[in-house]
Amino acid sequence: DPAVIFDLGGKFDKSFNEAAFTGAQRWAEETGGSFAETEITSDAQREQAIRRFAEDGYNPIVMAGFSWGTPLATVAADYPDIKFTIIDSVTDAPNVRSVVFNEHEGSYLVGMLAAMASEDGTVGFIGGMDIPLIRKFACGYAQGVLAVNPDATVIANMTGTTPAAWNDPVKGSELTLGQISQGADVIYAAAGGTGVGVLQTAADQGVYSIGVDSNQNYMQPGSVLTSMLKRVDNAVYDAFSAGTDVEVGLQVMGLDNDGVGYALDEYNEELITDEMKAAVEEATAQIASGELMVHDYMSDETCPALDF
Amino acid sequence: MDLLALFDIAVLDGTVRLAVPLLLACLAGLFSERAGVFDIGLEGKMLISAFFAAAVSFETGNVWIGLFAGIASSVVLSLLHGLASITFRGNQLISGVAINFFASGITVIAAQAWFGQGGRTPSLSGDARFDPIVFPGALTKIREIMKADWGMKVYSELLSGHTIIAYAAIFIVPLVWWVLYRTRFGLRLRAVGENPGAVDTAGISVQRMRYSAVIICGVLTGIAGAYLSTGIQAGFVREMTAGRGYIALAALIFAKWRPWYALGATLLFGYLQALAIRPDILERAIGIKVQTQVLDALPYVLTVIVLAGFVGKAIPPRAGGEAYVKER
Amino acid sequence: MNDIAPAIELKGISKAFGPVQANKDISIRVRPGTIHGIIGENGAGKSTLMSILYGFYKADSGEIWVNGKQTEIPDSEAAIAAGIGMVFQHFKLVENFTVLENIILGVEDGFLLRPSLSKARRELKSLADEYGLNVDPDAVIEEIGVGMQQRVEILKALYRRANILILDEPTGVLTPAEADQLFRILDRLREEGKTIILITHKLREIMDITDTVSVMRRGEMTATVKTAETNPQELAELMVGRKVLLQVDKIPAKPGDVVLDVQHLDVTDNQGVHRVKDVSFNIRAGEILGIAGVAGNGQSELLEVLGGYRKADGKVLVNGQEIDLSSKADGQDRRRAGISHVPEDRHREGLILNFSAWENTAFGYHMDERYQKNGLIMDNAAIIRDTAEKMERFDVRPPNPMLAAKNFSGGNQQKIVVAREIERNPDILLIGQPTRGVDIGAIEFIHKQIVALRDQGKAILLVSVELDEIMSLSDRIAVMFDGKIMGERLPHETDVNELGLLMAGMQRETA
Amino acid sequence: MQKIPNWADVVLVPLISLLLAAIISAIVLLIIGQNPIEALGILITGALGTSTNLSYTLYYTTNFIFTGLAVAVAYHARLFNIGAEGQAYIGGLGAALACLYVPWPHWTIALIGAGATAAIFGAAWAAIPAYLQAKRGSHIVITTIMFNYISYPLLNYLLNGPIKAEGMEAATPSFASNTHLPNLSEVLGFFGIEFARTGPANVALIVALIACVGVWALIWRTKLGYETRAYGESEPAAKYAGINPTKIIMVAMLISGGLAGMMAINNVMGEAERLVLNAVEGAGFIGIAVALMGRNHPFGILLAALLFGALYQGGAELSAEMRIPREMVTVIQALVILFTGALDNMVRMPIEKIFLMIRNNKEAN
Ligand SMILES: Nc1ncnc2c1ncn2[C@@H]1O[C@H](COP(=O)(O)OP(=O)(O)OP(=O)(O)O)[C@@H](O)[C@H]1O
Ligand SMILES: Nc1ncnc2c1ncn2[C@@H]1O[C@H](COP(=O)(O)OP(=O)(O)OP(=O)(O)O)[C@@H](O)[C@H]1O
Ligand SMILES: [Mg+2]
Ligand SMILES: [Mg+2]
Repeated sequence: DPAVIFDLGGKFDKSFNEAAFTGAQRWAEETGGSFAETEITSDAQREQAIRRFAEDGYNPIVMAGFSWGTPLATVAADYPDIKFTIIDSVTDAPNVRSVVFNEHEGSYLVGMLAAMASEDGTVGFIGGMDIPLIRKFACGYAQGVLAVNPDATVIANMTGTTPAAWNDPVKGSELTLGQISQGADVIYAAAGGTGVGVLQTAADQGVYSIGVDSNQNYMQPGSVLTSMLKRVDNAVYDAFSAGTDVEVGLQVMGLDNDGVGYALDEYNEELITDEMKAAVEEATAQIASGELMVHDYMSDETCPALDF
Repeated sequence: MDLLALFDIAVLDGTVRLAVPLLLACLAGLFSERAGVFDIGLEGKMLISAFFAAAVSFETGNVWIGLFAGIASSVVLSLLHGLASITFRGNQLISGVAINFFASGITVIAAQAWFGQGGRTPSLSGDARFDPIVFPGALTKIREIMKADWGMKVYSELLSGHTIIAYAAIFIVPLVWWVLYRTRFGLRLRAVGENPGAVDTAGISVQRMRYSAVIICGVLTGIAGAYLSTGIQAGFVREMTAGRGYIALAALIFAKWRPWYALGATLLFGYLQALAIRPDILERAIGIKVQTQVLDALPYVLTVIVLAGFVGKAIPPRAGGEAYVKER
Repeated sequence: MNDIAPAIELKGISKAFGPVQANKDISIRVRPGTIHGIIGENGAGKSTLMSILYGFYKADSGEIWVNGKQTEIPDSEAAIAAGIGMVFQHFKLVENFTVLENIILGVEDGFLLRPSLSKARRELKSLADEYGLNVDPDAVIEEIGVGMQQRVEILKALYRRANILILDEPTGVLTPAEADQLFRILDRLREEGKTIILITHKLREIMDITDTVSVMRRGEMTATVKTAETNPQELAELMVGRKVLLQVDKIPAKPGDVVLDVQHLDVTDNQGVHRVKDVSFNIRAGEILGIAGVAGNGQSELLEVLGGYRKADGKVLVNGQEIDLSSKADGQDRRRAGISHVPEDRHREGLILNFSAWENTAFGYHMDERYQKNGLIMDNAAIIRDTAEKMERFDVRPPNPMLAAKNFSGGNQQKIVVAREIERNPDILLIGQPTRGVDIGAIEFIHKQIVALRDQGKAILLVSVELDEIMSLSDRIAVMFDGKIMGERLPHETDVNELGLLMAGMQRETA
Repeated sequence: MQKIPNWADVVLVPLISLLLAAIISAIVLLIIGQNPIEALGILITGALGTSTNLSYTLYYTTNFIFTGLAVAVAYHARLFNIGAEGQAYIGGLGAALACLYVPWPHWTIALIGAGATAAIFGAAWAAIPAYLQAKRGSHIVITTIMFNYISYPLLNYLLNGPIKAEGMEAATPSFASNTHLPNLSEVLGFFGIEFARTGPANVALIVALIACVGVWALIWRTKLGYETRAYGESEPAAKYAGINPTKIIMVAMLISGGLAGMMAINNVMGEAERLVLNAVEGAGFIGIAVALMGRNHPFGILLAALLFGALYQGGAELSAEMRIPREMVTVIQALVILFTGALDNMVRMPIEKIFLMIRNNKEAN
């Protein structure tokens, strides 16, 4: 049987881990198979969690989150017969598949949508904890905004510097109000549970918000402009489906293979005009073909469009 | 440099919103500690109330019932604290730590068992939530307020548009002051925190006084928690109190266990927190761009500076932290 | 006389604190309108018995009859309702409240304070007029002297309409003048028909004012006698179970060189109050200088300066060497200079109540060579041995070095402190209130030790509010008032009256 | 005389309290539809069942010993150090800098050198609150809370920038292998004892045990410890005895911060072998509970740390095996803290009565 291990945020984090869980469940529903799962409570438990499943014979074992990179690198060699999939990090081993996402590309698209939806040319970004990954989101987003409107202002805030920043909707609300009073009328939240407060306050104040990771359009219908999708669910689903034959090596999930994207559904169809759609589709094609390069913050830890 | 920017209406407005839960929790702690029962469990009580207020509001569709449930849950934890520290003369600090752990865990478990949404409640809407009270003629949307003139800004943003709990909190400070210093109950309460022996020999039950104080503490933290999940938010998220109980405790010591000072201390904390989410204003005021990390540390650094420079020694209620034992 | 019901009758009261039997089958009758004394050694169970009567403790068995009716007194509320008031040995006042607030606490008239306060203010005035109990109703307790505080306690009881008043060691902290005044008040109360139970260690007080007296020993009531039919010597023997010397007997001093020379000492405390004003005196080897004075007139500060934990201006010479009076000096420096110090308040300063006796014996001398092993580690075994010896020599009961200080009776606690300081063989002994709250057996013993130390040629500075003690121990007497030394007298050339006047800030001529 | 024999106080009362905590936990489990008996089994085997599991238990125990001792040392001077969390975090920074930038020849030297650096960093972080308490009277509870909150952004800044390794994570590079501490299997292997090769427990456990003995000796055998306890019991008495309050406050807090900082030997040097964000993971706060439950005595702290280590590890297995939300562990911990630490008299009082009855009966006969 396959197994999935979630990161510290827990499987119900309304975004990243939850997406992994959704993918695993979809697989279970479709195939009738069963899978094992576990949540950890401490960094020290990572190695143990992997080993526990490996010893119990689960295969493949999928782990969600970049922090698994280091422990997996030590453990993988001990279990050459087991296939591992790691999401969001690259581990170089003959029995590991590394799945990374081009979040900057997806964020670029929602950035474009934000710029087009904005009336005043000021948009906001609210990140959770200040870590490189979230800066990657912010940087891609800012590039997308400026691509549509070079004069636009992007206000970026991080909620905090501890894991508590993922679960502080009150501060999320305050940041949202702060950004609105600086003129922002579209706000992208990449902040886990804190985002709940952002989406809520944006709806209360009659401005747009953008969700992240999973499709969060339903959370405040008519107010969430779109959601930046990071199809972790697909990555898990694919790994589970492939079973022990899972292809090892690096797999980049980008716009070209539906790894990232933006959400369009009944909740926001009236918000996204055809022009917006067209512009975004065009950019998608350009990015997929390599014609348009979105700068990845992680590549050199700088961002041409935004200061941190 | 534009120091006036520091008094931006939006920041002041945020100050009010952020100070309200701190103030309520701080006054809650004031009752308890003035009666001689130290309480580091404010955080946990706020959290459990935030959960039950949101959960029951959602189920009943009536935020007042939710508020009541939140208060009830917080009072239950208060009574537990009372049982441990008053009846069984246990260590008050340990009891408080336990309550914080308990609330942190049980809210998620209960939310998961109840709603299956990963330790949070569904979003609240309509009557399941405290709506802002809008003054006549006041604007409600920040984007409109921004365009209005100064007077309108103050009226619409700062004065209008808060929830009923926030307005009530304004009256609570004089009320607490009055209860503490002008009523029989207050006299006895203060006495029991200073010298329970005096209260006991005056024919008043020390236990009853302390239990009443602890219950009031539960009610006020309950309101504070409910304010978070049903007032400024529309639902419960795990750990959503995010350390506010500890900050309230710091404010209480800062305020030297006095009600008006508590208002000042919590407003200061609220202000610093509100300012910390506006790097743009800080930049305007001091001319330097400040990083997230600096912003994050700012309220705490300033608190230490204020504490070291201006506040001096705070003398806690003399019998605080100790159980009352007649027969040593 | 048996036809009037006793105001208080206790029948077979027993009370144990865990394994300690504090009261054993105690019965007692107190006639209305009389003053009934209770005496007994430290730890005899006096306070326990009275606390039971006041509903503060609950008896394990026995009955309480008030005015001929059996009365349940489960708590102090019931005691107050039965007309009983009590002034505890350690006052039960809220320190940062005003007098008025303390008085109405528990008997407020309604939910609002204001009316209660103004009513109490009025009533207080009439009580003050009636009994001569003047206090400033708006003074904060921690800012008034103990004598005043005690008045507040009495007023508290009277305000609650107490007919039966219990006073537990009321004069332990009072000056003679204050004590006299208290007794005048008690007299007046007796005339009014009130019943008073008085616990004290001072036989003079018993003889002066009580009508009957009961003696307690080891939890039992050993005798009840009419005061008129007994004498101090008999009472002392009943109490202690052996003959007690009520008079200190000492040979005349043979003073040597000046050991302690204090010149122009000035102390200003943290609040900026000028506590000690230009004080100069000296003490010679083999001499006891007694400082008399009402508590709070600068004696405590004087001791603290000489003890090394309060800074001062002026000059102090010890054996001709000037010592540091700045805040840099500490108690360690003083001990090295040969000064030992028995502080006035053994609970606050002299002892760490939660430390065992042996740890308390090292207290202040924990740096001593002989308490160290290889300079790093404290030699606990050596300290314990030393403590056991001291306890033996000073007859500390129980002689158990491992017992926590809080578990010793007041007298024995004091012996532990005195033993620690005297056995150090200092050049100078500072000793404040050496026998406060201590029973006569222990007083006799401590006085002997002080005199013996003098006879070894040490200089002793004795500070006491007990005039008797000052008179009988001192070779010279200085009186402090308002931070100044009002004058010096020789004990055989003065009397209690003159000293009393000096303590009140008056000279005999001007009086 | 004591009311109950020592063994009853030390063994019987805690055991009954634990039992009560277990019963309430079982009720919670029943309510959420889980089998408490099974859960208890998993909890115990999860904590102690295999040597790997035991290794995890001991790893957490080590953390809690350090923070517990830290809180306790300060508490003996009646200073309530809530800042062990931040001090341990800054200690981690010290250990990381020492390991990254000093070419240690051998792990033993690294253990001493980097361990000392960690202690110094932790102590330095405690020094400012201590100074403010001693000189300005600023309440140490607030200042240490504040210093926790200041340590997080500081480390976040450093780990996102100046000392960040390449890659996704906000973490330092891994330390050179010369600084890697042997784990417990190597240590025990030296004595011929087999132990899990993979668990995180490492020589830091031995350092922690030494620290226990050291703190015990410090508090109950040295002049400094004596002065600290005396000051903690009574400030006026301490002044009378010539004990300098400023010195005691400073020294007690420096030692406290140093002990908290030394936790880095375990989690940073011993386990992660690099510094990651949020490396302390609340151990500083658990240290408060551990110290208070251990009655501020190193031996009690050792036992309490073991208990919490076992709960932490067993609880992790519990949530993995039974699909119980991992917050259940937090609830169980809370109940254990509550019953053994705060409601202990609820158990003790009836037991005292029973013993008194027995005694009286004996005397009557
Ligand atoms: N609160 C208490 N807890 C435990 N034991 C107590 C307590 N109070 C008194 N005892 C015990 O009861 C005995 C009697 O104490 P009590 O206070 O009645 O003595 P006392 O006669 O008032 O002494 P003193 O003259 O020192 O005031 C003591 O020796 C002590 O052993
Ligand atoms: N925990 C205890 N166990 C046993 N006896 C105790 C305990 N605490 C106090 N006592 C005893 O109770 C008695 C009364 O205590 P109290 O507080 O009245 O002090 P005291 O001995 O009267 O001293 P002082 O008169 O100097 O204040 C004393 O004999 C004291 O030793
Ligand atoms: Mg007594
Ligand atoms: Mg006494």
